[in-house]
Amino acid sequence: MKLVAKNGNHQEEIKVIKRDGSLLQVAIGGREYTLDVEKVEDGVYSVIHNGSSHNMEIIKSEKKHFYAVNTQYQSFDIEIAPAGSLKGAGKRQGNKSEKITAPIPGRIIAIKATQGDVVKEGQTVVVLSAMKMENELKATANGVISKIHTKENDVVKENSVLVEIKEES
Amino acid sequence: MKLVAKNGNHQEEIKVIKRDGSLLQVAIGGREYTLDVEKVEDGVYSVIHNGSSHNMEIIKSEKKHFYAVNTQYQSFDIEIAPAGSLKGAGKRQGNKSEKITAPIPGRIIAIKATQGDVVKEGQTVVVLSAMKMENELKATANGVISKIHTKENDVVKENSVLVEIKEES
Amino acid sequence: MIRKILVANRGEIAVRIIRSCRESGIKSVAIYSQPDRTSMHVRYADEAWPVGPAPSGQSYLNIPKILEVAKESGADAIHPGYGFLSENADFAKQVRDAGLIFIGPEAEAINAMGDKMRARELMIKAGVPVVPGSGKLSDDETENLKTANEIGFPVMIKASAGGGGKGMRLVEKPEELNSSIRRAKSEAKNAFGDDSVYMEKYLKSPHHIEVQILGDEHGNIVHLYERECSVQRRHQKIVEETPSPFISEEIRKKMTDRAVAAAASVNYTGAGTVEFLVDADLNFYFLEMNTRLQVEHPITERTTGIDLVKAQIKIANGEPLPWKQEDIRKSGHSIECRIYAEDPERNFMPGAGTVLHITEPLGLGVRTDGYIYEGYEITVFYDPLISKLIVWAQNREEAVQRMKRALYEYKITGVKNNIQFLERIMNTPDFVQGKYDTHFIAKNEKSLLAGENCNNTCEDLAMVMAYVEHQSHVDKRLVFNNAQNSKSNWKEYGRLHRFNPF
Amino acid sequence: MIRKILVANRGEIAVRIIRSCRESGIKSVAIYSQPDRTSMHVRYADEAWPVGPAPSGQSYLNIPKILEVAKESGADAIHPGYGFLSENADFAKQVRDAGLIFIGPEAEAINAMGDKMRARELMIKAGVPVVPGSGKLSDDETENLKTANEIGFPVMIKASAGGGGKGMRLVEKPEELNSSIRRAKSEAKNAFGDDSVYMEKYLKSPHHIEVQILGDEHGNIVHLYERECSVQRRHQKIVEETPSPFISEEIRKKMTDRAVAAAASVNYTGAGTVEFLVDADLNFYFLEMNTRLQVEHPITERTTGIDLVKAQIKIANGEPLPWKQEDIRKSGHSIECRIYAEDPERNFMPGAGTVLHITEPLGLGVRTDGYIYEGYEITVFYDPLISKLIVWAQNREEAVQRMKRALYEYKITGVKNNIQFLERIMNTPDFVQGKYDTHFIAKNEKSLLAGENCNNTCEDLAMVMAYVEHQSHVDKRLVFNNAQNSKSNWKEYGRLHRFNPF
Repeated sequence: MKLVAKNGNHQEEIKVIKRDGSLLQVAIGGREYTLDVEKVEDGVYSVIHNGSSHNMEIIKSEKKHFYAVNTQYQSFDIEIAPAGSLKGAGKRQGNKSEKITAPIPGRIIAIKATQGDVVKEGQTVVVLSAMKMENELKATANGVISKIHTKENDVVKENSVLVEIKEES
Repeated sequence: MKLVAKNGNHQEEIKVIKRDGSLLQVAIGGREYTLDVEKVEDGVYSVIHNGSSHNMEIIKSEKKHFYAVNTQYQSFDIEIAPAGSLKGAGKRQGNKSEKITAPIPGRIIAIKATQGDVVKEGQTVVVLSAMKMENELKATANGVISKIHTKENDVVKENSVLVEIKEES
Repeated sequence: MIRKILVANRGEIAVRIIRSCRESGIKSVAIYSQPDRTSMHVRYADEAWPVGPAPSGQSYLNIPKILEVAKESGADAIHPGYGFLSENADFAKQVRDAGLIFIGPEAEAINAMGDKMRARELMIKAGVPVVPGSGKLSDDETENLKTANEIGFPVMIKASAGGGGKGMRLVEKPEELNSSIRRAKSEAKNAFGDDSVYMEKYLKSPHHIEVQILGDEHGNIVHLYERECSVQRRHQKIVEETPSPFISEEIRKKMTDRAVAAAASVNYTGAGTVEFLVDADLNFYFLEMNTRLQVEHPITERTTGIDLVKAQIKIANGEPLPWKQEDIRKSGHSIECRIYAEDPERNFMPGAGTVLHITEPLGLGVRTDGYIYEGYEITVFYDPLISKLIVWAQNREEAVQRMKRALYEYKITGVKNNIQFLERIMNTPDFVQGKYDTHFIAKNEKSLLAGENCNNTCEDLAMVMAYVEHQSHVDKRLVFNNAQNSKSNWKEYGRLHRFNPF
Repeated sequence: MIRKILVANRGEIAVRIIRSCRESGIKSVAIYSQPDRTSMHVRYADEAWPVGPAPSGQSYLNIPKILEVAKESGADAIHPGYGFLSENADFAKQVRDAGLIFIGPEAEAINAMGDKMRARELMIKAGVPVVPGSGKLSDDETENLKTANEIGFPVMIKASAGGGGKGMRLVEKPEELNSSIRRAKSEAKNAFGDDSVYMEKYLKSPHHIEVQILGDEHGNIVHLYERECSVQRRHQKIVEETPSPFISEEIRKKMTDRAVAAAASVNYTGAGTVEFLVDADLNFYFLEMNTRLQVEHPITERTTGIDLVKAQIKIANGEPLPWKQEDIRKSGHSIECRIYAEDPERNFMPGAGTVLHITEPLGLGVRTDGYIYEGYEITVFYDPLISKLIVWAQNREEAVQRMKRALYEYKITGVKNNIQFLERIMNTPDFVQGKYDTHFIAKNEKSLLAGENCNNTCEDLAMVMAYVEHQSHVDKRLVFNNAQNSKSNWKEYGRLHRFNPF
């Protein structure tokens, strides 16, 4: 099974050419790299490429097949998936339902819309009190509020769906 | 099987009376303790006893059944052994053979005694070069050099026996 | 003489206070709520006592229980830290009524300054300039709107009992006024148990600059210069520095002088902070006085060399200040970055989770005050502040460079945090040049939220290594062992040295 | 202008140098021997290049290979750190001949001071007092004995090319003289590739006090005050402090003045240290000049605020010193403790092994310069220095208290180390009172090696917890799970808050 790595919309096929001790020869998108790889701790690698020293931390994400890759200057969210599984990605549109979920557990302070309201992307729909702060949860797309699953003063768990928005087509 | 804990010559029998959540009730040498125990990392415990907070690190030693216990102020070397196995401990004497071993790998710079020499405890017998330092290895008892297993310029491994001393009786 | 201090707080400030206790030969008593049993302040203190379940109201704000623990543990003093009960005059009074030393000012001073409206009146009397504003707002929506129109929009709604940005609301349009007042009241009620709010003119392009004060019980009050705190998000400071790159020496003199006058007007004892708003023309206005230790106190400690917690303890012991104003010198430049468990890309939403891995920045000119450790679980119950990173250097330029270096070294994984966001602040021209006001983050939002430019190679390597980690379970060629498992230099040693004796 | 520096070193000093490079916007190139592939300096630098196998002679002392890497990586300067090639005049020359900048003094200055005997002669000319002593010792045992008798026992044998206590031997009795000379020669040969040794009178009750020097290429030389380095074991410093609690202001003036004269006599450029022995009557004698950065340089950085590595780089760039002598002020008190992987109870035998767990001391007034991390394997190939712990406080008393606090926080497990030994030094009355000379450790050996007094409870708890860990595999009642595994405050949250909304 061919695998590709995806960083957002950018995806590349990866092939291992050779492994010899700490030296790993790989090809990504036709570009070949010879890397000197040492694992220094669980999930932490020291990678030297043409003299350049990279310290890389790779953490399995909660999302399946996703990895957070932290380099010294940047963070990436990389998905490893079988080639060809990506068809239709980035194509979703119309009649789709977007969900506003609680990013952390907390208490609902305010719901600033009612069912049927037209909302714009970025507009505050729910105010959630958590960690001593009031957090504004915003519409993730332009659309119409199709369902509200919570009410003021509810204590909600992480990831629970609070509001659904039917996207404008 | 009854077990005892030993700190040097001091040994005590330990009995678990009760465990309830994080609370552990134990008796050691007739003294009873109720401890609030939380494991905070592998081998690291937070123990609260009558309000006193102890942070304790417990590391399995290379010696079987020995544990290094580090508290905030002190280090202990504790052995856990079956009760009764200690008979004769502290009694060794006479005609016993003491060994001088290499505490770290290195190169032998000098052997300052020959077979048959009488040596005193604390007298330097071997000089070992390691980690850019010359390290003096001393006689661990008064006695006579019974055997020398190494020579100058030998590269020796950790724990290898370098010299044997027959203790004075 | 204080011999044992109960620290009525948690997190980094509890650890920081216990450090100074330890250096002073004073025993420390930690208190903890149920989920904080394994928190660092519990492990670090000499003693630790439970005070209740997770919600602050039943633990860190539970006055009877805290006093009970103080008695049981034999503590002779209580340090409240910041937040929680630190500006609760009733607590200060109850502590003293119980025969204990409260490490902080008298209840009257807390009350006078804690009631922001009363404080405004006091300041006017003491000759300290204040921002045009209202008295306590009623529920009369029409009247509120009238007041706001008189002051002129935009206005700020503030909790009279407030602090730390809680219960604060900026209102730009008349139609948002009354709903904002309701929200501010609700937030104030939650945070402080008091829903009094008032209104102030919102200054355009303001700087938030504050002056550190120390007062003893013998009538001596000194200042320890100012802190520039204008880099804020959600009305909360995230970067502070001293000296301020904005004010002139002349304004510094005037401002510190007025700050001492403000403290003197309430016979202030202990450590406190007089906050000012400074407009683009260097006019300054009293904002509020915080009658406690400030989160950002370490930058003042670094430039003046004075341990503020030790100073608090000595003052509480009744000792006179060991310095006169002219003995207090500052040198160099210090910057603090607050490290929060939050997601800058999601409007600084606070986060929680288990800390997998930390690398602390170390080396010259760097201090961190934190409390998390690997395996520690940051809970959802309390403030998301993880730690404070403080640097010092001979001048501002070097301090910014050092902060960049320290942030580069600082790695926390397992919880979302704002370290990379702070790095981008340090790279923002307005900040580098010291030309910023409280609108800095809004003004630079785009570049602050954008990722670094990535060349092909760095993205390729990230993809490759994610692939390596993913496939290491199925492809033997991609198994890399930790150094300590695979390597045995004990064995190698003999071989190498037989050929190459040293 | 220097843009990329190759750091020809390893361990803490390589990391420390790279930190200042990073703060200066200068790219860094690490070099590494085979077992150092995963060492911190390799991971922290911008680039990393292998230079050979474990033995220093083939890697960190391998001049052709290092120059080759410098060329290949495009470095324009080389910083040698301390030890290894830092005082190798030939290396300095070859670096410059290759068209690169050597961050250090001219080869002639290194030569003049590196040859301890020649240095003695120079100092006499420059009016700097020296200890009575010999020229280079031959293999003529009779003559050596005669020389020693003339100087008077005890005498010190020293490597002419020496430093850091290596190749040094104290000889108290005539019959030990020639074997000690042989041993010193062998050690000198190993460490420096040069077996020249000489003899000096051994001063009774001496203090080891040194003066930090900076010189530029424009003839300016300044001092940065002194460091007291008398706490030594095996002739190696383990605790240093500044200012010295021993010397008077008058002697400080004379000594720093003579140190500047010593440096001027060899037209010194860069950072250097003039070491003096000071006897009980405050007579001081030139001991040697180290023509490089010193291990203990951070305490000077802390009291003067000057980053010595950045100063070195600027000097190497040809810039004039930005300060005159009168601009260089010191404030407060700074102490350094060297953390070694060694066993104080076994005559400070160096150790090695895998680092299981580290807790770094943090908070106010604390700096650590180290290079190990959890999982790192300390190898047997190099110096056992793990890190340096530096504290600063307003005065000596507070600095000692702070050092005790920091040592209390510092935990390294997996390798034997001297942290508890250092804690006992901080508790020793002679040290606390600042009344100590180089015999301090020998004089206080008993109390320094004795464990703390242990009450019943602490021993009981240690035994109980060892038992708990031991039996946790067979007795279910003794299984304790890590907090993060057993606890889910996500779940608990809902339950708690339903009853106690906040």
